[in-house]
Amino acid sequence: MESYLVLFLFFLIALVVAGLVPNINLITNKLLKIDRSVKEKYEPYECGIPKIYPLNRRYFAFFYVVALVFLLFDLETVFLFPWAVAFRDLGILGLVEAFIFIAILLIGFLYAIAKGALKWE
Amino acid sequence: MNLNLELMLPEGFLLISALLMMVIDLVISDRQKNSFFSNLSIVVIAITMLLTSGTVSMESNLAFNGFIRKDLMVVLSQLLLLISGIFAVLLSHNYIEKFSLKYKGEYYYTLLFALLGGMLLVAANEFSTLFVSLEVMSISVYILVALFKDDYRGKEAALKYFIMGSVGAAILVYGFAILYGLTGVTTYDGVSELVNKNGVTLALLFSIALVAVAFLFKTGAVPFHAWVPDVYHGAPTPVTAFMGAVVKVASFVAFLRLFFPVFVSFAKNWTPAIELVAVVTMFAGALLALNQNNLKRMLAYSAVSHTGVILAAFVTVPALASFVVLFYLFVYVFVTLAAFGMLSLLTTKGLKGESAEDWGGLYKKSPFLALSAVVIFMSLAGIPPFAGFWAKFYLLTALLREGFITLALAVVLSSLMSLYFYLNHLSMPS
Amino acid sequence: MSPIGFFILSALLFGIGIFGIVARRNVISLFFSLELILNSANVLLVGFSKLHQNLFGEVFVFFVLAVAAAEAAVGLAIVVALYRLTGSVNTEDFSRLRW
Amino acid sequence: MEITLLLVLFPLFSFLLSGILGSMFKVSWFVRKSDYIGVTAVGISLLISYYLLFKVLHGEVIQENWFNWVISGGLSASFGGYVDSLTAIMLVVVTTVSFFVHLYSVGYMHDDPGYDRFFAYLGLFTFSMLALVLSPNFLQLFFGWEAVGLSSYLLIGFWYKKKSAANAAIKAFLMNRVGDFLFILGVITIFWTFGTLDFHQVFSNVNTVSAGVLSLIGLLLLGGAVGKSAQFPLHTWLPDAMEGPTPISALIHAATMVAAGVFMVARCAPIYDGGYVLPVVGVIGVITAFGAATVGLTQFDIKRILAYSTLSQLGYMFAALGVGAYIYAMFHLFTHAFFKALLFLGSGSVIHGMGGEQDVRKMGGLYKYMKVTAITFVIATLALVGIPPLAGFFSKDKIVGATFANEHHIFWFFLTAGAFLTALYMGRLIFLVFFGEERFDEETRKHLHESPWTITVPLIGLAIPSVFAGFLEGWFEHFLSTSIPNHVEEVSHGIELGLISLTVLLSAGGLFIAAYIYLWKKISPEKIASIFGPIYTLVYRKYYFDEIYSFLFIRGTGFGLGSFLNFVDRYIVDGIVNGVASLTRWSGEILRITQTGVVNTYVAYLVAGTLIVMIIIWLT
Repeated sequence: MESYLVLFLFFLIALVVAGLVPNINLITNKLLKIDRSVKEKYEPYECGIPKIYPLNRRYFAFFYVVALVFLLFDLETVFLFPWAVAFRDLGILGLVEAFIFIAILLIGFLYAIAKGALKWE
Repeated sequence: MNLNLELMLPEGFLLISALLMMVIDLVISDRQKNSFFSNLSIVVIAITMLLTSGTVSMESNLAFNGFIRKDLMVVLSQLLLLISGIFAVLLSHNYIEKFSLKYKGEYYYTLLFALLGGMLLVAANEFSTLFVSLEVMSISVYILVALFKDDYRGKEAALKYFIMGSVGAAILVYGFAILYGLTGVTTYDGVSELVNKNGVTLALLFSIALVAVAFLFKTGAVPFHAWVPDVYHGAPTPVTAFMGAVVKVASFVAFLRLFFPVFVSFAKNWTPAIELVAVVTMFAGALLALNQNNLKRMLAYSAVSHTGVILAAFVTVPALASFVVLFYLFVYVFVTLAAFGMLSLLTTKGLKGESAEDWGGLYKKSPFLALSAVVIFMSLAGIPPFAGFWAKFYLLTALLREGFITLALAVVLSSLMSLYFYLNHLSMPS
Repeated sequence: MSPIGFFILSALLFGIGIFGIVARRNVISLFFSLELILNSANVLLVGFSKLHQNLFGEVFVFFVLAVAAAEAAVGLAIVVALYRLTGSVNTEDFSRLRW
Repeated sequence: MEITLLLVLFPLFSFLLSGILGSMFKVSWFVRKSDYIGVTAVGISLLISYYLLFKVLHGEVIQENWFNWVISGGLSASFGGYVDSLTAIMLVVVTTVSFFVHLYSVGYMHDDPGYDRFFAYLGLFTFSMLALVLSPNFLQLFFGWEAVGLSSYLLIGFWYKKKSAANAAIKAFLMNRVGDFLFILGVITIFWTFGTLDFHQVFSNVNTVSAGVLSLIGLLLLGGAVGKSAQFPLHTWLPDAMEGPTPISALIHAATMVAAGVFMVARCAPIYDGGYVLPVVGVIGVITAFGAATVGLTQFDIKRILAYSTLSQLGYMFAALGVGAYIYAMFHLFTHAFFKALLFLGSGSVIHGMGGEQDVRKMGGLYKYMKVTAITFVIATLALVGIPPLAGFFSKDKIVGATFANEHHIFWFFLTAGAFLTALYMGRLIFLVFFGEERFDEETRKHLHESPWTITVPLIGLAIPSVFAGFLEGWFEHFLSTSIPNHVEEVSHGIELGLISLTVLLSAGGLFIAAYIYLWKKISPEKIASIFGPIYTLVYRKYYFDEIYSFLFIRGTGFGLGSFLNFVDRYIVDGIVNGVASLTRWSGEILRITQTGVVNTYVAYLVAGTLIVMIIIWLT
């Protein structure tokens, strides 16, 4: 197992670089930066086209909700895959467990619907 | 296949009733939700406590093919968790009445899920079980912290807690991955057996370090403590009480149960690190608390320094350590709940007792609160004859018996320092 | 086969993830980095699972994936809420609780 | 049920009852009735303690075990009652004074809103003091030690609305903590050396331990005693403690709690005889005795004068301990408890009559108005000054004689001078307060009256022992010799007589001079003050102790951020907590800056910490 040594060297180097370099950068930035923070700097386009509407306007949050719901339910199906593979060996017990799992998912699904997460308005 | 499902009765009941609460939440009208759900969850927790105390047994039993282990320590800590859960629910009720919360049902069953995660966490006997239950608890707590609407502080706290917590979890998984690589199994028993067979290797030390860091982070030890004050401060006070009690107890017990069965034979390798962290934590917490004007933050820092004190017990031999730590936690949990409960009581009474000035002549406003404040702070500071003293006393005697005299001195000194700011808050003239 | 490739890959992923978390100020990229770290652990698990010829590692990976999804959901929800409150996704703007 | 447990349970019962019913929940039928409970409970304890004294007189040594607090780790902490002659005497003193103070408080605190709270605290204090005195092992001693500290904190801060009271309370509590910190270090060291905390086992194994260790233990314990008994350099809290109600000053800060230090040292006599610490005790005692007496000369607040005289008398006791005359120290404690409590209660009666006025310059000629108070007060004064045949004469002369007999001539000189000063300031006090022309205004004179019987009866009750307690001396010495040693060389009667007459003459002279200045106004005190000029101001400012401390420590941060050892050192050596706090606040501020609210920084800490932990684990 000592062949892992190289792994840990990598790991340590990665940690050192990751943990310390950015801080050094930040500190040096804080110290050295010349503060010319004018309004334009924070515009989406620093030059040219002035923006038409404020970026932080009320936006359509529905997409986010759908994305979250999809993410969750999509990933939960990952648990059905191994069960499907080993279906015969697991037998009836596996079936029951799978259905319990589905039922729990179903409750979540009902919840999502009832909260109107999927109602397209 | 031996899944002793009857051992899992309490957890199963808690899970099912929480799920049912999800469904009920959809049909019930919003008006009576708060009181209904608070009463319901108290009943549920009470029944769970009954079932849990039903599983008490002197020898340790395995369930789910050894993925879950239940012995006396586990059951005791589970009961402790449930009791603190009840207190948290009681605190939450008034708080929610005062600051209107849109998602009442969600609040309560998320709290139950967090409890479930804690119960599984202390009972876990296998890596993935530990990880999943830890995450169940943590994610539920993130939600609880962020749940109140238009409450910026809560959201910011939740974000910080979330990011830090995920990093901690990732580090934990990485450590587990290396351990799995070393042994090829993931149950504590298998791992400890194989690890002891292979003896100490660099990879092993490495994984121990990673796992230890993850738990030190969860328990809020310096230098992994940075999230504690912000999150405790930002969260709604009942949630803070819940975190201070449940999350801390669960993490500490899981820490004990992972390190003492599995890594005890390499104690001489990891105790120095724990020792150092413990001492640093005690003093850093006390020093940071000195300048706090905000009582909630002050309590958070004092929680940090208490973590250090508890960690100090980890260097003693297993039996003693688990006894001392459990006793300390028993005392500490109730004092913490009382302290934060007092805060939320003040806030719900509109006295908004967070900043120290609000404490001037609290005696006039409500003598009972003032007296209990005296008792609580004295107990936190560990002044006899209050409970906190006896917890510290056990710890000190344990340390002395094992010959860690410097650690004992550190504990005494740090509690001496902490005394100062407790008294400062007590004696604010009106 | 030599598992060393897995290890190097996971170590690099881990390092990149940590770097991202420490260096980036945009919350969304913080989430990317979090996923990177978790997945570095996954890579390691899968590699060891292949090495040991048993499935514990891969099962663990399933759990890690599910948990990661849940975390991502909660985290995104928190960020959306914060964005609604402040109109910013910069961590430096979320530093009112301090000292 | 064990009799000793009964003895301590009654005050506890009174505390709980009046605390919960009266103070916390304000049960209507109970409020303002705590006095019955309190007085009865302490009365019963009084009877029990006399019964115990009686039993001990018949040569019994009562040892009872209440319950065991089992502790993992070879140490079983048992709580119990151990009564030998030393304990019996202390019990009698505590319960007697406490009883009279309870009775007195009925009249004195009558119009106070916190009436029930007051009696609750009194009960708590009596309970913890009795527990302390009865303790058969160091654990219970420490327990009682902390508990009396706590209740004294509560009682000094009784009028919590006064900022000065609150600050005085904190000051007292924290300075006590400094002492207690040393004390528990001592207890830990004892457990470390002997493996037990039980008095008998410790004292019987003393000769198996090297004198160096014993000296260390002695020093640490002495730290506790110095804190509790307000000896130099931790003395500054006692005068401030006079912010508390007067009965408290009488009970806690004159008679019982501050004597706990003396009691503890006497109890640990074997340890101190084994080590080299005794001279230190003596020096501390003498410094306090003389310095406090000089300060007492210059104060104007009646209670502060008495506070400084208490300091100086405690100094006498410590000096006696220092020369190894444990019994004489205890004897002085015994007599002093009575007449000093009497003095405080009398002053309380005066303040009561004057309507809260405490400045002696605004009094005078009170003899006409409050006869009983005046007479008892004068008796107590004579007793304190040591005019034969009153109590103080015997005890004090014994101490002075002992210092001479054991060839500590410097001690002897300063203590004799101290006796003279004592006479001077006490004479000044009584002549300013009770005699001479009246310096108070009309409307004060109108409501100026003798206090009710609940106040005067305790005065009379305490006056009797102040007069006669001295005659017990021979019996006392014989009685205590069963429990504690007394190392005093024999000196020829001629010398003894000479010494006694010298001290008596000095004391009488002091009184006479006081009368000469303050009664017959032959010399104006201002002139004397101007003659002594700078010295006077030095003394009047109490040797600038508070100023020095505040300078050292409020600006102490100027010395830069002390390392942690340095911090401990300061904490122990001169425990002015404000200063240390300001020191630590500084480092706290430094640490606080690291708490930037930005989460990335936190993760960076996490990573750095991970690296550190890894490297430590790697290296070990």
